[in-house]
Amino acid sequence: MKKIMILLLTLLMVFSFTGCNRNGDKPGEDEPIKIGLTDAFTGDRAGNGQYTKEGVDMFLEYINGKGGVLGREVVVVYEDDQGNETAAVNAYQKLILENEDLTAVVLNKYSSVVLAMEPYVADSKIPAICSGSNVKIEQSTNPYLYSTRRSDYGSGATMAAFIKQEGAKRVAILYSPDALGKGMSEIVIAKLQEAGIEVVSSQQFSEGEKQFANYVAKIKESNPDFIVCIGQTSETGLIVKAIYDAGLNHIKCIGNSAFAQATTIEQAGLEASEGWYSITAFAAGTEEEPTASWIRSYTEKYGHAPEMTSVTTYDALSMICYAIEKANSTDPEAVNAELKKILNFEGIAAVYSYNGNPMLANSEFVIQIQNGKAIVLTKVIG
Amino acid sequence: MVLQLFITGISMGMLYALMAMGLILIVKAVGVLNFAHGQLFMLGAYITWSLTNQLKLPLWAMIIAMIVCFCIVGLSFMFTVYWPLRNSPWKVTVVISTLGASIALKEAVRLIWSFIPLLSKPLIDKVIRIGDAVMNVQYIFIIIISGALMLFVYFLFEKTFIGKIMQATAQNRYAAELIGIPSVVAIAGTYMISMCMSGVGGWLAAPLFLVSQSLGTFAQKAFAGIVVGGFGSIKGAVVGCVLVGLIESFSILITDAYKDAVVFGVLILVLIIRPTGIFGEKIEEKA
Amino acid sequence: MKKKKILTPKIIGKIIVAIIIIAAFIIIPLPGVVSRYMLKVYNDGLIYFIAALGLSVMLGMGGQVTYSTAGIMGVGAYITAILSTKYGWNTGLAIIVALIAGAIFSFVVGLALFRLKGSYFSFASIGLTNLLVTIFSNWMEMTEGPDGITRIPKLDVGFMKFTDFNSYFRLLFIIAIICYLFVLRLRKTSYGRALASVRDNEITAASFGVNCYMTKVYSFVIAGVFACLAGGLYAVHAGFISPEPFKYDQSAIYLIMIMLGGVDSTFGAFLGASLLTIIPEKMRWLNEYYKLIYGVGVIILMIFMPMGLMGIIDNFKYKMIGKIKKRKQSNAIETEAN
Amino acid sequence: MERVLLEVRDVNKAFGGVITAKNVDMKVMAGEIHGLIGPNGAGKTTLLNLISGIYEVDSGHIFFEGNEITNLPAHKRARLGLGRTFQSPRFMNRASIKDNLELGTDLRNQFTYIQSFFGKKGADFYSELEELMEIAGFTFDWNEHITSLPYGQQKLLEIVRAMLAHPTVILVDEPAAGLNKQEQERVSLLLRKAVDSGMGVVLIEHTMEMVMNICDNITVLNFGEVIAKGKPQEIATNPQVIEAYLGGENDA
Repeated sequence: MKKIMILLLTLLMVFSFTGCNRNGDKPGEDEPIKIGLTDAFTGDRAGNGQYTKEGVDMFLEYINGKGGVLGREVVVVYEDDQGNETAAVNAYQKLILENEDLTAVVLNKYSSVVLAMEPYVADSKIPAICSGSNVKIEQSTNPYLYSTRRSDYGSGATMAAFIKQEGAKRVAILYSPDALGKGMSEIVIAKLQEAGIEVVSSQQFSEGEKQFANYVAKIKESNPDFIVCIGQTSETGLIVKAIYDAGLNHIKCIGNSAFAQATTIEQAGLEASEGWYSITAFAAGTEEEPTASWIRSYTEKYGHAPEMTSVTTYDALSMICYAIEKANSTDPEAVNAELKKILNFEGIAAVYSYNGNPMLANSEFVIQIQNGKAIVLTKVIG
Repeated sequence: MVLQLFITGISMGMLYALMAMGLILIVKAVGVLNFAHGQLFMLGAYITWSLTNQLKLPLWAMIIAMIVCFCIVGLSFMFTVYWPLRNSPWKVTVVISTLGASIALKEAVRLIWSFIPLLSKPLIDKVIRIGDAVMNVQYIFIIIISGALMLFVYFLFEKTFIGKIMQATAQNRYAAELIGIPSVVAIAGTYMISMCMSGVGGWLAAPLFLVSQSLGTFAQKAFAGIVVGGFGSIKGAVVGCVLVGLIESFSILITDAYKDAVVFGVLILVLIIRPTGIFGEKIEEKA
Repeated sequence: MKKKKILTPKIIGKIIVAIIIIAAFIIIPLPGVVSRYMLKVYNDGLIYFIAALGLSVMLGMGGQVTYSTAGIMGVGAYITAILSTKYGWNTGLAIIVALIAGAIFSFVVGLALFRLKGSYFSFASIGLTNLLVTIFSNWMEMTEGPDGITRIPKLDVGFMKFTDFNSYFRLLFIIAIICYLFVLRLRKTSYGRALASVRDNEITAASFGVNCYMTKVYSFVIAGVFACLAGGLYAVHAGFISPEPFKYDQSAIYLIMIMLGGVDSTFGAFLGASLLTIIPEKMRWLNEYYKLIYGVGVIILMIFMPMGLMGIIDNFKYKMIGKIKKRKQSNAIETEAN
Repeated sequence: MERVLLEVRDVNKAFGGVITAKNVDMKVMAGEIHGLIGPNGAGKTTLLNLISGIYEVDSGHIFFEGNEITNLPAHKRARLGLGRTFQSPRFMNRASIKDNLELGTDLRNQFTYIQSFFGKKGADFYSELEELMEIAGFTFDWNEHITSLPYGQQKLLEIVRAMLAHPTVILVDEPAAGLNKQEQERVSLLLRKAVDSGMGVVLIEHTMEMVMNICDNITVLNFGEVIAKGKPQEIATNPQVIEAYLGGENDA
């Protein structure tokens, strides 16, 4: 028995050396247009990858149904970045080095991952559209980097303005230990102090946290009249539930876009998420056209509501195809030049236009969760 | 606020203690720490989620089905990871194979139940108020059930005849076999009880922390509890874990981000001052 | 019975190996021979090999299972990154400082951890790794937390620049050879024997004058220095670091490399390191199933090949020599008989 | 030369309730084979462990060449010249015979690890080894694994290894156990050689025939207590010793 197993294992290794490696095919007239995409398909953030893939499939069905672009079929090449910075750097380099004829790339929403890949995007001179909202992306001078989102600076300012408008006096902040949490909380605190509102407690929870009862107890101790929470979708459900369990739901709470997503509401439960405000580029419960009809067709197709990453990926791909048509070529430089000329492009989630910095979106919604639905209160532009 | 930190600390401590108990049984039976223990805890959460939500079993039926599943899992885990290696001259091979098992278990769960965290409803979805502190009823269940299980295991091992057999096999498998103890049965029994304990832990924790692959990270706190409490003593582990829970909870007073660093810092400090832990006795190695 | 000098087969064996190494050193980094991405993978492989070599001293020779390799590698990487990006030091200097800091850090931590024995030491090393990762991900001012540090400058040592993968491959190759020879030499010294005696039985070791506690601490320092060297080289190679690659489950990979390669042999560490960097690349088509097969493969490896690939090769060699000896003895008896 | 190499003065040791050593006194002279006998479980091996520092004494003192080593850790006592063998031979079974023997010579040379790394070699011990192997009566292949030697030869090799370290006193724990007549003879010759080169020997052994004819002095232990001391002939006729061993004449 031992002999057979050893034989099998050594065979496995020998086979792996000769393993198939995909050679990049040369671009020809009828060759498909190749767009790269990296997202987390494995690891703790793998849920994000699944929603992105659904957004891509919907777009490909739509665009290839219409005869593709310049008469050529559009194809998306995936690479798994596991939602962490190191694997992302490897994944991006692998994507670029193994497919010489990529026209553009779509990156994911995790700002720290995008910032890790940014130097490599600059080297490869291929336009990349991500959905990260960090201030560092906004300040980036990389000519090939874009984002389908408004920067945290913008959303932070909107959040602070909304809190001021609601007449809050004592604000408590709880933020995640990453670029999103650190970046946005700094702006919100600065804007609140400008408006003379006191920040009574500011806490950064530890990475991979599951037990928020203690952080919420400290918030309760500082008896705020407004609570701000910033985090990723893996933590938001637990935070909302912890605040509800601690009996703080009489206090107004606002969160970043992750708090408006369907998974958060489902994980926290209807009563816990009732009344939460959020500043988000996309909310599944919105009545705004064309978003609402798109959401209906998405829900019919996949049986569950979309996440923000589904719609931002859809918009990113449609902008890339729009730029290819305008440039009438798949050369990355030409497409990049066209992307710089985008003005009031009607996307699903928002109206996009390039005005000097990578952030293409300039509109956002202030929503409130009522009975599990994200109801749009106001639309903020500029 | 201090009351809230105390309650959270105790309840998390009891959860870690439940995991630590399962872990210590394996250390006593096999002499090596099971590095896949966190994944068994997570597996327990997923199995109970499927039994309640997919098979829609009523509570009492689910509990029986749960125990049966855990015994099967415990047995299959033992026969794949430990049994073929029981005679290997070098303990490290068992350690690394449990490592392989932890990686494989995490991926298998991801493939069967997908990676989106699942919601599992607590037994009684209510929150009770004690002064200004608040406590989810689920924590009371954790404290009661884990306390009961620990007493059961303590009596089983210290007082009953079966316990004596299991301890004898654990201390010296060769000698136990000489006097007619079927060591397969004894060690299998230990693995089954250990899996039931961590599985029940998973079932109790799921409603509070969602059913997800990252539940396995609690194991490292349970490890810390075992060292702080003292080598291999069941009493020591329980006290150690509750202490770790309290340290973790009260560390929020000094820092919010460095919570885990405080817990592991204390662990290493305990090693320096009292390497045998609170209850551990100095082990004299026989020449 | 005096130490016989077997001249021919062993020396020839050594020459062949030397030729292969020199050939690999010259040919692989030539442009076009290997795709740029695979060259990056080979560089990663060499860096993992250096860290695995440090671990092979502790685990292979000393029998101490530790999970702190990745954590301490992180210490080296972050010191190099912080010194070269925030304080503008030359990267080469930063790596050297990282080595010294790593040695001191490992010595102090080793003194604390080795008060424990066996499995309890191993999982205390898990505690150490978690402690380090929490510091990497939360000390925003220095380590930029989970975002990590970007734009770490390439190695530029005045007269020599190692900016592209090819030249960096040559540098890593030389450093790997030096480290390999160091560990090989270590096995033959009194320290190597002392460490082996600690692995097999601490009481016997003590009765031969071996200070088990300090011997284990020194092995922790050696492993720490190798890990910091690998960490520094990794930071410069990737140009970007974050807490992710220095986490607990990354430490497991180094242990498995040593067990796969063969715990008793230094060359086994190279075999294990190269296989575990190349196989994931070639097994891309398995994607989400890869990790499951990898986990199960580790269990199978432990059951059927506890002494790793080199273990099998040694057994094979051992049996062959046994056969040759028997044949010599049998015809010796025949000649006596007639 | 009546020089006291090793002195055990009023040593007590108990594990929980079990008393393994009760005010034990023993002196070992230079150039002497000192027998340490007693029924099974009398505390002989424990006494050896107490002397070599594996266990700490509850009370009492141990002197080595005049200076006190009671609180010294085991490895420091070994470095002072205290050699040791074990009931069942303890070798580094995954290392070659050469490495195992060199563990002994490392103890003699006591180079620092750094000196040894930069190639400092001790004096050539091959000739000495050959001489000892002649007495031991077998040869081996230098790079062979230790496990390839039969049990008897391993026991002999363990004594040789201890002697290579040039200890001042060598503690030998049942060297002849499980050996045939011829091998037992070899053990006596080896121990005689050790004594001739100036070492003191403490010998724990059950085969009375060997003890009686090679030991110069004998201490008898029973239940951790010294019940008799003196020359082999005196011990052979001492009623208490006989009673301890045979459980008394008049028992049924």
